[in-house]
Amino acid sequence: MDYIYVLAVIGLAAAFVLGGLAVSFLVAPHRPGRRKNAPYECGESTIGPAWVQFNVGYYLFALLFLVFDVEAVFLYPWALIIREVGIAGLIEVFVFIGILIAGLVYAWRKGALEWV
Amino acid sequence: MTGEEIVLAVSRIEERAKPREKCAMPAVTVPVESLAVFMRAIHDDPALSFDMLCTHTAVDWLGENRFELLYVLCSLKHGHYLTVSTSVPRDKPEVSSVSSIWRIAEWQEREVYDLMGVLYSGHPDLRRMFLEDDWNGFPLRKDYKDDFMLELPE
Amino acid sequence: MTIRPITLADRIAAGQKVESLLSTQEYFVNMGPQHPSTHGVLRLLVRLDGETVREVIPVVGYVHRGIEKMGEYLTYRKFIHLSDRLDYLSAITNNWVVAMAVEKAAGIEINDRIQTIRTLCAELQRIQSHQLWWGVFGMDLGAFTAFLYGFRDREVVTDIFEETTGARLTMNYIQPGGVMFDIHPDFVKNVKKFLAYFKPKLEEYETLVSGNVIVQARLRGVGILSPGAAVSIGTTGPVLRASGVAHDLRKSEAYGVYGKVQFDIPVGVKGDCWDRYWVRIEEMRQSIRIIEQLIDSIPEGKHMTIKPTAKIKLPEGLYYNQMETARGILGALIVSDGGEKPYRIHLRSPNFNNLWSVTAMAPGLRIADLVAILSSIDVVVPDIDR
Amino acid sequence: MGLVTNNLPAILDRLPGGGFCVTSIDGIINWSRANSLWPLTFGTSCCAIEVMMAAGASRHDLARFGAEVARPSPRQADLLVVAGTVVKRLAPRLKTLYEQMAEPRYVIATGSCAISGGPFIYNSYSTVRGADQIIPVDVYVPGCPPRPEAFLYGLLTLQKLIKAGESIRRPYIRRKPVLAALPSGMTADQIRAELAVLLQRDSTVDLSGEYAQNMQAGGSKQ
Repeated sequence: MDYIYVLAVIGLAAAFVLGGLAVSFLVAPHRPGRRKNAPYECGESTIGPAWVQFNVGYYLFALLFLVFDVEAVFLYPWALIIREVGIAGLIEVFVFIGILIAGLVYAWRKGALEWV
Repeated sequence: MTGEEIVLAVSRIEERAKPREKCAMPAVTVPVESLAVFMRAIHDDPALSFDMLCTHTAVDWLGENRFELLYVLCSLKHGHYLTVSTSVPRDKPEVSSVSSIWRIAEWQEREVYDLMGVLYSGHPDLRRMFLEDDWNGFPLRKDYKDDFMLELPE
Repeated sequence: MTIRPITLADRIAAGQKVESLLSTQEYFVNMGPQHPSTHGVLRLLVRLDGETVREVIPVVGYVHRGIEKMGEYLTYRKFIHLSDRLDYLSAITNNWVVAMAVEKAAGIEINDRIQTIRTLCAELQRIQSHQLWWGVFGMDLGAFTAFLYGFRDREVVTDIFEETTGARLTMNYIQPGGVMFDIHPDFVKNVKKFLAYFKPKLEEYETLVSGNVIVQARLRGVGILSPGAAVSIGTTGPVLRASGVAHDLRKSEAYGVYGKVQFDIPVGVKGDCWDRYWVRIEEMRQSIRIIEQLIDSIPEGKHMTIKPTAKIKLPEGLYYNQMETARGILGALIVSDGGEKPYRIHLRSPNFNNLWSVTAMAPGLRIADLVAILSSIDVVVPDIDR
Repeated sequence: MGLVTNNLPAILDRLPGGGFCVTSIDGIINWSRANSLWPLTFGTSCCAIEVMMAAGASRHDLARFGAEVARPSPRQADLLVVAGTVVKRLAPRLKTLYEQMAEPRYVIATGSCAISGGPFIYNSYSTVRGADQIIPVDVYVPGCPPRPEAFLYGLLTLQKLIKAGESIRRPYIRRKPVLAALPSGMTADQIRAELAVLLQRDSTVDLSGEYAQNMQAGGSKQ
């Protein structure tokens, strides 16, 4: 029954975003050009390809961030029903977080976080 | 050391060095071929130890058909100054680079090449400093013609 | 053996070599002419490996107007007007360098009043220039409020200059033979009011930015310039003194009335960004000390010893005069053929040498450190390009 | 212009009272553009300090006119302030920057270097004489460097130009509110005749008039 509020929030958010885009599409002038679409690099033309192999550290950092971001998403529904699940739920969440912390310590020990 | 002592000490190092006339500070003229050796000597000599190249520029004597290259040297240790001047013919302006002795000479020589057209042998990265690479002519020469330049109406 | 000059494209091609499939490839990024942290149109071609700077190639010339060529067509008085536009943050000291070179060459003698006024204005200009540097330094490190603090106090000094010289930025105040106008009647009162106002503000700068742990972390140990490299690259002013070389023309040559005042030269220890920051803050204090000793004893006398319309002719010869501006030693080398206009005039620019110390300091650091280094060198681009 | 603003005027003008709708739409669009001009941080020499920084600081505050957000990238800037000398080497870069700005873009040329080459007109082999040789300029702010108040006045003039001069009927044309607009129907020889009269009158200094009596009577009072 109370899904209406969730839908309302989603609808408002979508309206706000798409509305902004729609106004600018309808009203703003649109004249693409060769030089205008060129990548901006302080007024200069770019040198060499940007599609190069770079250090693997960036990828590992992104991976770790993704893991903890998803973990945070799982905590939200738990926070809603915290009264019903009581202490058992609390311990369960700590186990869940503990496993992820173990993963972080492993990555830290292996040196994934050492910046180049 | 005072000006005269410096000029004397320097002329001992390079016998063909004669003082440059009409100059407010101690100055010495050195022939082109012995410039690099002379500069290395006065840089390493503990009594002189010119460890800083204040500035390097070129003067275009159109009448005498020569470029005069000026090196204003300063010694931070002793606090004295010396201007070394050498001349290169206008049609073949080549001189050996001193960028191995003073690191800043690399860029000041690039500026003089860019604006005056003097070539430096042994220069690690000789290219134009201020103007575009395809600029023809060297603007600071007295006989530089450019129809873009406006003359001040007298 | 013919010497063949190369072009920028050759220089870039040399930098784009790929060792092996596994190695990380380096790529070029333009911190180009229009960049918030280059204080003007200076282009740094940076060769990057991921985030680490491998090499910096400064490309200058985006505001090269050919002032030295124009100098050959202007009389000495007119050239003073152009010397403002070189390093516009220390315009009065630029005028002073050219004016003093002409006076020494032409034998024009200057009375004490003019010397004192010139020294006072030069020190006020140093404070004004360091205030702007401090504000922009904070803005480059991300603290925008420092910019507002710095400019709030800078406006007070600008008002004092505006009363006396008539202009806010490019004053054209010091002419060969004296100063354009006498100082404003309540110049002394305003300067005293400014000193009383600015001293607590300087302590506020310390607590606001210097004490901040993030600023300390970003500056300490970053961009170390050894004394040997500093001298070899010809850096002067706060950059040289921060590397531990106590070379200050105000002490060694004692021009103006610097001989009569007591002040000491702040000298850094390690030559990193923090020392360059600390040296400039300390220089502001020393400038306040100099002004305090001079402000009450401005001697009486004329403010211009020669007629403003007198023709100035320099005897034939080569003259070189240099002076300590807020950014380093500015030198004016004049070759005269006896006429009213210089045969050749060359300006030794402090920023030109200070800029190239970036190539010595930057390799191995990250892009954010490169911005901190560039800001700690306090570069003004028209002074490089002339 | 956008999908709607391209063909809206054609539809509305046929309807009764449609013209009023178009002008009110103009009013809204121009009001929103004029009061939120985001300048691009583009300063080459001395004007950059005076016009961009001093005007942006707290004393001559640009924020009062909605222009204090100085964006570093042209993608997010509306206003290109050419503050300082434009040199031959910078010209193509300036053109690129101008092209890369989002469409309703305005240009203010501050300082005599950007207007006409300023002190570097004569004997300079690399100074471009005026930014308008490279990009179209809307407002010129004279001065060397102009005072921050002068730049603020230039900004207000630009805002007036946007509010008065732009309309979705002529999307890419801005009508400059020329103050001394010539009366319509004036022919060239009328102008020539009037000019001849003015030149003739200015070429003689008439001291016999009341200016002379005033001098003998009271002496120079001022």
